[in-house]
Amino acid sequence: MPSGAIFKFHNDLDTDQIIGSQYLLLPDLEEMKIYTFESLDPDFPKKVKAGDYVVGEENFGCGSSREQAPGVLKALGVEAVIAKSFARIFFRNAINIGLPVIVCKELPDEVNTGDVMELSLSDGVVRAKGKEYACTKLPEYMQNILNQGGLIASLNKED
Amino acid sequence: MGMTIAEKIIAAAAGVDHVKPGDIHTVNLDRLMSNDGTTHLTVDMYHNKLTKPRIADPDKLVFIVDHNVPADNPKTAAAQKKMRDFAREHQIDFWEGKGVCHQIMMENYVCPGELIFGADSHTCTYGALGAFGTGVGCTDFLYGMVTGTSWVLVPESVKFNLEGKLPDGVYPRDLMLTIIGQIGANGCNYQVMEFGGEGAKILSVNDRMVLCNLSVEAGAKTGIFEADEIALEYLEERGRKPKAVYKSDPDAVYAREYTIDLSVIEPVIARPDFVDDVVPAKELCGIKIDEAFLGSCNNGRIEELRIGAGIIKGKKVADSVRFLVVPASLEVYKQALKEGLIDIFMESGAIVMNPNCSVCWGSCQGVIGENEVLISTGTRNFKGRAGHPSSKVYLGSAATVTASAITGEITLA
Amino acid sequence: METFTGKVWMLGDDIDTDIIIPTEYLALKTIDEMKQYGFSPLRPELAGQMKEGDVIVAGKNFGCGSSREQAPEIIKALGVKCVIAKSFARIFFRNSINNGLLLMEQPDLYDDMTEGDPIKVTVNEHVEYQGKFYEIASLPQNLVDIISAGGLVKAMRKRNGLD
Amino acid sequence: MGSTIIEKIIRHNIGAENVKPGDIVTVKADRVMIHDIFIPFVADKFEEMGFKKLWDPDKVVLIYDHLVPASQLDDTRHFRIGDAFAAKYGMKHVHRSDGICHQLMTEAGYVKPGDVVFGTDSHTTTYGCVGAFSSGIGYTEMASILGTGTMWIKVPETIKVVIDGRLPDHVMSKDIILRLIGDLGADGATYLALEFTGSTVKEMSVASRMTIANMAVEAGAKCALFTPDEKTAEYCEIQLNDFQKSLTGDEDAGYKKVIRYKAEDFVPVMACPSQVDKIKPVSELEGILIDQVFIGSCTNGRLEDLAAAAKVLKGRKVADYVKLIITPASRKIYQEAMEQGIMEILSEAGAIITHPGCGLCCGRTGGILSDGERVVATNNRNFLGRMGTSKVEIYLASPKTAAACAVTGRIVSADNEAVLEK
Repeated sequence: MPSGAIFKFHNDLDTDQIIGSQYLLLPDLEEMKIYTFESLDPDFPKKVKAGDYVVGEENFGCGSSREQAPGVLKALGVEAVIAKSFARIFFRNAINIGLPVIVCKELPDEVNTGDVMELSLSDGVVRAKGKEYACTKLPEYMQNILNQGGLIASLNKED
Repeated sequence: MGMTIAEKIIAAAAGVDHVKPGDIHTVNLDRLMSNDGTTHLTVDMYHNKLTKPRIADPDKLVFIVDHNVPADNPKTAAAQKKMRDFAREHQIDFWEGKGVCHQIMMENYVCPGELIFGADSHTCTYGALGAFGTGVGCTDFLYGMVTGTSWVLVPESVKFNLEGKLPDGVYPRDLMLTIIGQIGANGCNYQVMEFGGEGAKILSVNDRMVLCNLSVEAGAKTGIFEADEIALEYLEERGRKPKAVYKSDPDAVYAREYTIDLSVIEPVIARPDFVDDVVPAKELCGIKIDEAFLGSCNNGRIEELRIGAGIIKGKKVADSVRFLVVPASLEVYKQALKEGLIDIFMESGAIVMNPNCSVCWGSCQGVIGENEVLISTGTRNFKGRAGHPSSKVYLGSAATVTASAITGEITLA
Repeated sequence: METFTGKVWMLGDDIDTDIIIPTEYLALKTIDEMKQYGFSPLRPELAGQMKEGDVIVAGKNFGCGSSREQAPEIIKALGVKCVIAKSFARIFFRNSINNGLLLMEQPDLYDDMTEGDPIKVTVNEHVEYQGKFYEIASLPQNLVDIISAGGLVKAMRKRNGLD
Repeated sequence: MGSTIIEKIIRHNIGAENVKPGDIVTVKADRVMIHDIFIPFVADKFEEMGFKKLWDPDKVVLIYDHLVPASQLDDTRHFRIGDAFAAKYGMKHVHRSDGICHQLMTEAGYVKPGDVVFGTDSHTTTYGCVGAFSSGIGYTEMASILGTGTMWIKVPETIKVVIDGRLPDHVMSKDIILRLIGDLGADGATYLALEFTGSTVKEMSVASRMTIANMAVEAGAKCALFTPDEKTAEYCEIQLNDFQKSLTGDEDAGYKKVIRYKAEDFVPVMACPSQVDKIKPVSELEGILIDQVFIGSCTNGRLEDLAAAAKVLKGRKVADYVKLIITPASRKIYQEAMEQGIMEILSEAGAIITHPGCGLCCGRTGGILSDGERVVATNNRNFLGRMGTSKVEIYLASPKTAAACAVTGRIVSADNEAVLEK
């Protein structure tokens, strides 16, 4: 995967910060995505480009099960989300919609917004600032869903 | 080797004799619930993304409009209409404006031993009746709706042995916030919080709902109690029978065990902006508030309305405060009407709204403005959760919230 | 008497103030933030097309409905120099005077006009369109006083010795 | 020559022997009302005008009702500005969640028969139900009154509406005013006063008169007036003084027009999308499918309206996939409805009961709809986009008709027992 810019976020980054409640009933993700991270960085939707990365700390995506949270990140072209640990529902939702979520213990402490990184999903490695960081491999079942582009894609293949 | 309640429910749903943490199984789902937070996306995916759109079993599905009721703008109304039309077309049970989804599920559907997926993170509430309820996104929900099944990573269980009794003026909400404060927002990430011990046996179904409902705030996949006589009595009153009553085996394996002495728990408050930033309530007395909220699927039942009414009877809400009282369901509202509680709140100057999620989820009703402060019995206090990004939300018990509404600042009942 | 020409926008009968500015935008902080939503229920694109010095010609009962004063303020903020209608609703008429938005009652002009044409207006006397003159009803003296003071606010400031 | 009620009120207010239509006079305000949406604008203009104090703080009433409870981020700014203004200028009458402004102004005793009252809301005409001259104005006008206590007005001509006889029992006063607006047209009473009299009016409760006075503005009227009687005295909890007793239209007064109706001729009607004067009998609209019913507003959110709805809904349920939203007009009404068991009946039927306030009527929240949806509502306006997008169809009706529609999920008249029983 080509390199992309990093947008760094803090510990326990809850899904209300990713997309606020009052936008959830908009008709689709295209209309919602312009409000991504509004409470933390209102310009994020303008700054982020396809291929960029979101990096979190512990417990990224905690709180509400709103699938619009990984949804808007994917709609904005975010390549993958890397964090020390993920909240369960966000992690599962991201995989279900085909947005790679990578557990990597060391990277978050070494990088900040604006740095550049490169992710190679196949060999489970992240490269940034001249260093390589090992990523925890996904359970094979989940990797399978991700490779097929998400749960629905895999369902359609089964049909 | 023995299994916990959660493992037994998953094993039954997977049609196998035994499961252990870390396994991944395909399971049959007993029920699926979706509300107006995401169903419009599910319906769109159903029509636009599936090669073969179909519904495995409409009788397993429940659609509930509870988040933005009554609707606050045309786009909300359009999303709800899409959901309503889909339910009508496929003959799916449909509730609108009758209350918060989890309260309606507990009052009308959940049975011990069931495996239930809900497109809402507080689906973990159903553990109060010995069921395995967990929150999923709308893609998971769609997969479950179409196939009737899903994949599950078997979670480890963490045992919370509750001993003794809560002192007067201390409520299950104080207990659960204290636990979350100690173990942290991802203390039980991917794990099940199983509540047991002598102290658990005397808790009512309402108390158990308060604990299980907040288990997701500690990252848990779900919270669960054994379905004992108290649970079965609650079920009988509603003409329902359990699917299966499971007990954890004596030799079941737990990732960790905690023993909690209920008698030392004191009133606590979770400070903005994190649910696990919990301090004794007395440390925050005096903080000015603009709004107080008594409601939500965590703390909006008849028990909490009785506590609030008892405190505010004969008193007035402070002029500087908007005190929002929102019964968790129409059934709770009718009971509160009979007991004269609604009249007490009306007389005190409170704002009594129709049963729904209200300001707990921060949209459509009771939204707070720039730099305003809310004390709430809702489930979350994240940054901007109740409105403006600069606003602050404190989480406290029904007693603390009501006492604060009277004085206009954080006050202990 | 002041004279000017302006391009005309046509609106029909009973244009109520909910159409001029829907309720949901009333709580916006300033008129400038609101004006883009002017006439949105009826002609969403209209506000964006209006230019400084344009004129609105309308049918009967223009401005009926709610007493929201944002209605005349928005029309003025969109650059409209004056509104000529067969008749005006009472509160709108009064609010317009108070904000210095010129209104003129003229029963026939609307039926002869087509949108986009220019017209020549001589304040408080007549309107000229394609060579034909249309009489304008003159305003009572107390209203002329408020308009000449530049609206009620300025009239009050003068009364309180501020201007 | 005799005088109309409005002439009597104005001449008493300015202390003149007599006044005639067309005169421009300056009246003193006995009371003024500002609500939450406009208080920020009133406050700005008041201070921009350079006033340092209110002419009489006791005569100013501030009521929060359009934005209660708040539904958008910026709403509570209006409450904070209102509270600050009231504190700064020593105002005592502030109602923060007690109900709709036009219900509270008479219910809470601020307006008495013969008073001259202005409010920053077009439906201020409502207080004519107790024989007060009350009219809606803009916020700049209000700011100047707050400083001077006075306002110039042109004495209006009057149309006299005489209604005699007994109303059929499924017809409410809402059907009368809708019919009148249909006959007069949306601008039929512009710049005019409407005087209501006749045996039917005498029999009416003050609440029913309030519905009529409330919607007079929808025909363009400057004000509506009812002669104060013993019902008014009881409602206002006062003894009528001589001046108040004198407020009848003299036989030989100069009326622009007199309109007569026989009460028996009235039938349940509806105002059809999207003009208030587009009136049709309910019988001609039966069968039209609807998505929602709204019972509330300062037009029809009172106790007798909730009771009428409860009578239809007793022992019945709201139709599937249809929402019935009920918003009582005031806290006092909500409590009285509880005492009379009305709230039990309404909640049993499955109604969504919200807190007293403007609710859906003002179009901010409270049940907004989207393209293609239809609503039967008991409020006073069905303009384009008033309750959602411009493709939402709003039918205005009486509470009894609205309740019947909620049971069947389609337009139906309340006396159509056959359909209601099914």
